[in-house]
Amino acid sequence: MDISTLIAGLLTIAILTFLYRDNPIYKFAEYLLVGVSIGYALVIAWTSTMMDLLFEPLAGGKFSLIVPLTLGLMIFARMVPRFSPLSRIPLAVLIGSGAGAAIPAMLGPRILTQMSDTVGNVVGTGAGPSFSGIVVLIGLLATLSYFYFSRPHQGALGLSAKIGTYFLMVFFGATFGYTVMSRMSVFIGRAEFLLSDLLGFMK
Amino acid sequence: MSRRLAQIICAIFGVVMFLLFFSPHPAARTIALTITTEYWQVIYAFALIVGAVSFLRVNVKNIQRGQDSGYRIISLIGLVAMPTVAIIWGIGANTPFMWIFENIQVPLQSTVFALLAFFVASASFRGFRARSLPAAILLISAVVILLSRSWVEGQFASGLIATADWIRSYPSMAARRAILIGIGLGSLTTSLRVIVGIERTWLGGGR
Amino acid sequence: MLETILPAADPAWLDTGKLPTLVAAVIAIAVVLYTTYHRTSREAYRPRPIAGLRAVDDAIGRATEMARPVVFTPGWGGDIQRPTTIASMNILGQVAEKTALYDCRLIYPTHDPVIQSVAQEVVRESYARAGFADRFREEDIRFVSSSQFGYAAAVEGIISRQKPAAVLMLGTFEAESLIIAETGNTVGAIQIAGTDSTIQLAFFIVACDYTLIGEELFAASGYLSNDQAILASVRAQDMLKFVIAAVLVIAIIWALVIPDSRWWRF
Amino acid sequence: MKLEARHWTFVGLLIVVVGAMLLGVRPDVTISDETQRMFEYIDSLPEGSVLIYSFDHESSSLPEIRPAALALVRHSFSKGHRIIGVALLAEGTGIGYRLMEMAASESGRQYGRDWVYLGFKPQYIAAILSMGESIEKTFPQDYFGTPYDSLSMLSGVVNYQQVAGVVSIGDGNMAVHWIEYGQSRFGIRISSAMTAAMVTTYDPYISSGQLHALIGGLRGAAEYETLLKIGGGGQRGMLAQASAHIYILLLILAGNVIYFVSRRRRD
Repeated sequence: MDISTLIAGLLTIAILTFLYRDNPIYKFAEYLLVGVSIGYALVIAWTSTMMDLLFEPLAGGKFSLIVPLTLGLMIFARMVPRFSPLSRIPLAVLIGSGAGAAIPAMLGPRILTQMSDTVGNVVGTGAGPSFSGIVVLIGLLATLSYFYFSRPHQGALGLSAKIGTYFLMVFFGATFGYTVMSRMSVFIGRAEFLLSDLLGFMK
Repeated sequence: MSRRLAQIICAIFGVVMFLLFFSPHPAARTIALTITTEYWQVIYAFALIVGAVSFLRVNVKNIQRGQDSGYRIISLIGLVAMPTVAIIWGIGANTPFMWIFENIQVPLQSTVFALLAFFVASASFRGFRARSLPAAILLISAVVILLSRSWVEGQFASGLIATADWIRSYPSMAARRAILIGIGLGSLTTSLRVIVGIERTWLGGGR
Repeated sequence: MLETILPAADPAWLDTGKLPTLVAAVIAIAVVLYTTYHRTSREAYRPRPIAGLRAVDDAIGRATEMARPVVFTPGWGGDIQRPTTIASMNILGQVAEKTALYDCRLIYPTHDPVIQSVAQEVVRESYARAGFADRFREEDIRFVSSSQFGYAAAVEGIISRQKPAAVLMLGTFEAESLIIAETGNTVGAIQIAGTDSTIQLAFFIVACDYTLIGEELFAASGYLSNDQAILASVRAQDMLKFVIAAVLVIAIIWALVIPDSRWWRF
Repeated sequence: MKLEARHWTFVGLLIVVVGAMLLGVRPDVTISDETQRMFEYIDSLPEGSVLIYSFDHESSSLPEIRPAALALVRHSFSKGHRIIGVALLAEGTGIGYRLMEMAASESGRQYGRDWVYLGFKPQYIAAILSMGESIEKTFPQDYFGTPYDSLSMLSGVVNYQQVAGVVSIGDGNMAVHWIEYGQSRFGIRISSAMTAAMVTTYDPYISSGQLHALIGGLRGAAEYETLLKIGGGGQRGMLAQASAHIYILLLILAGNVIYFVSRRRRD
């Protein structure tokens, strides 16, 4: 076994000790991970964004990049209290463009496509409404009524919202079931590393 | 003053990005791509430096006060080591940078992720109790799906898998769809409030 | 790199394929602006109560009594461009005002330095509004790590060492959701979650005391602040839901009667 | 040392998983249609076809998708495909290289002639689009700094037109970007190996044919290994995976029994 595997193995065990409770070994691993991961992110941001995207093309004569450069430098203003209001400008660019992009993105794939698909589910191949499609329609309308805020959930709305919660619970249960599979696989992968690479069992 | 200016810039970028969505024209697409790739990425890269500096400051201050000094020094060593080895030896294959990444960062991260398997176990034991009808429905749905993905063979298995697939494709999907529509509406109104300037929490100015 | 990808583009100014989205956007924007600026009745709009929200006040009160902090996390999945993050920021402002008032410590770990900048401003301002600017601790609004599990490990550490009485998880979450929620549970914190991440909702429902599902998170900021402008958008959302349901039913009947119809395929 | 109920659930899981792995039993797995389809797709590509393997994942999901990725790359090498490795998420870069290097040395494939590794490119959407115009312009050099035109395998490979397909090894939405930009703009065939949690998200793309084939998680890897008639991490993990599911089911059952018994006592 080489030194790399030994270190990786010890660090793996250090994190697992958290399962008993918080302790100095875990704390060591946690602080190490935090430091290394910020360092890694800095290096990647430097090489892939600062150099590849900004400084090299800028040096190559793409002067339009002065705009993002200026916005970036304004973010630095946060570090000096006197100038910190300047940092609101790049934040405004991020938040404004994010909001503007979100409106059509939410309406298109989120809402309109979902509506079309629901019609498709019900109509199916054209031979009358399909049973599963009607389940989808009822589920969708009932769950939407659960999200109706303007009136208290009483009477007809109450009933419909209640049916909506049942559909929600079916969804949460199903997602939980599927996701458990993934989570177990990750642990199995780590267990395999410990058992075969580190301890040399199961070749 | 800077708040007013920020508000105006926010509104302009909001309206422009909204309109650009509808245009396939090369000029429109260039602007949209420039904003999302160049502006967003560059601002984030600079912000990361600000974040790292604030992390550094807080830690140095706490080390001076003697709070968790040993641990904080480890963090700082990690933080400084990565850029240092990257500058000296580069970041390609078989460099110390890649070695630290592969043998320190990757095992640590994957193991934190792997903790989830255990937390799934404790949450299943504690949280899945059929206290009420909705809770019972949640439970049954999860059990059907889990069983269908476990080791069952034969006639029973194919029926179970078919049931699980039906649940996933119809009732469960209907609820997910409604959630997505709700989120879509919530995001839509929030974005609109941001653009027209009713929503100013982000400026720190209250409303 | 951008230049190389442009020749394939269509030189028209309007993508006709996106017309339905444009029409829908115009309708939606009109409804929202109408409810916001033209409130017909003098009475304030009073929406139905949401269980998880009353719990927020109780949780802060409990934390104050026990002299333990409140941990608020926006999750690892979001960035400031996401409307969810803005909604979460709004709730943060309300929560911070209360923690300032009760002199209860508020810890806000984030993975994103931009979110950190905004959150610091929001919390600082809330403390000032509550009249306790001196109680604001900038270093409690901290950037911990941009890596997903570096972030998760750090939040786990904060929760198990500071033993908060309440953990608020409001924002966009990915796999770290259950790591945070289970750790919060071991220290006995009241846990209130709210997210737009549909997959993580399942874990929150199982592990937390209260969960705001999707749209409820967006409504929450209006509820907490009782701000009529935000509540107006909640009402607009309800009206739009009604429109969506109506269009859906009409489209289905239409498509069943006239099987060749295609207008509902957006 | 004080153990609480949750600690016992942890110990149980540890025993179940480690025990199952040490048993070394590799049960037969029923092959799902989706894995069969992926296998047939790779198997049907003629010798010498150029494939792009794109490592679009973060390091934390490595344990889950590595077996699937390895099985696919091994299959491709055994069929004599020529492989271009790239990474669109920075964390996948080193991981992808190690994996391909390992599979290549097993099957005696030579770097530069049978496979190349071009490394990481940021701004994935722009990268996907730009490779559609020119791979050389997107990656002027490989991972080691060797110029594109001096790698013999790449002579004649200009853009997606000379490439049979893209296999995205992912844990998130990256395959969606490959579909929305690579497939719909340039018509390149996209398939993917991904984490089990992501599979359902891709159902609509599979049914519309925009995603040609996929394999999901450890289970998908085990099925693929069975089809390939080789051993691997997928098969080794299968008994543990199934036992873990049963264990979770038992925990849910136990929790409910305790709950109902204690409720009855209270009444």
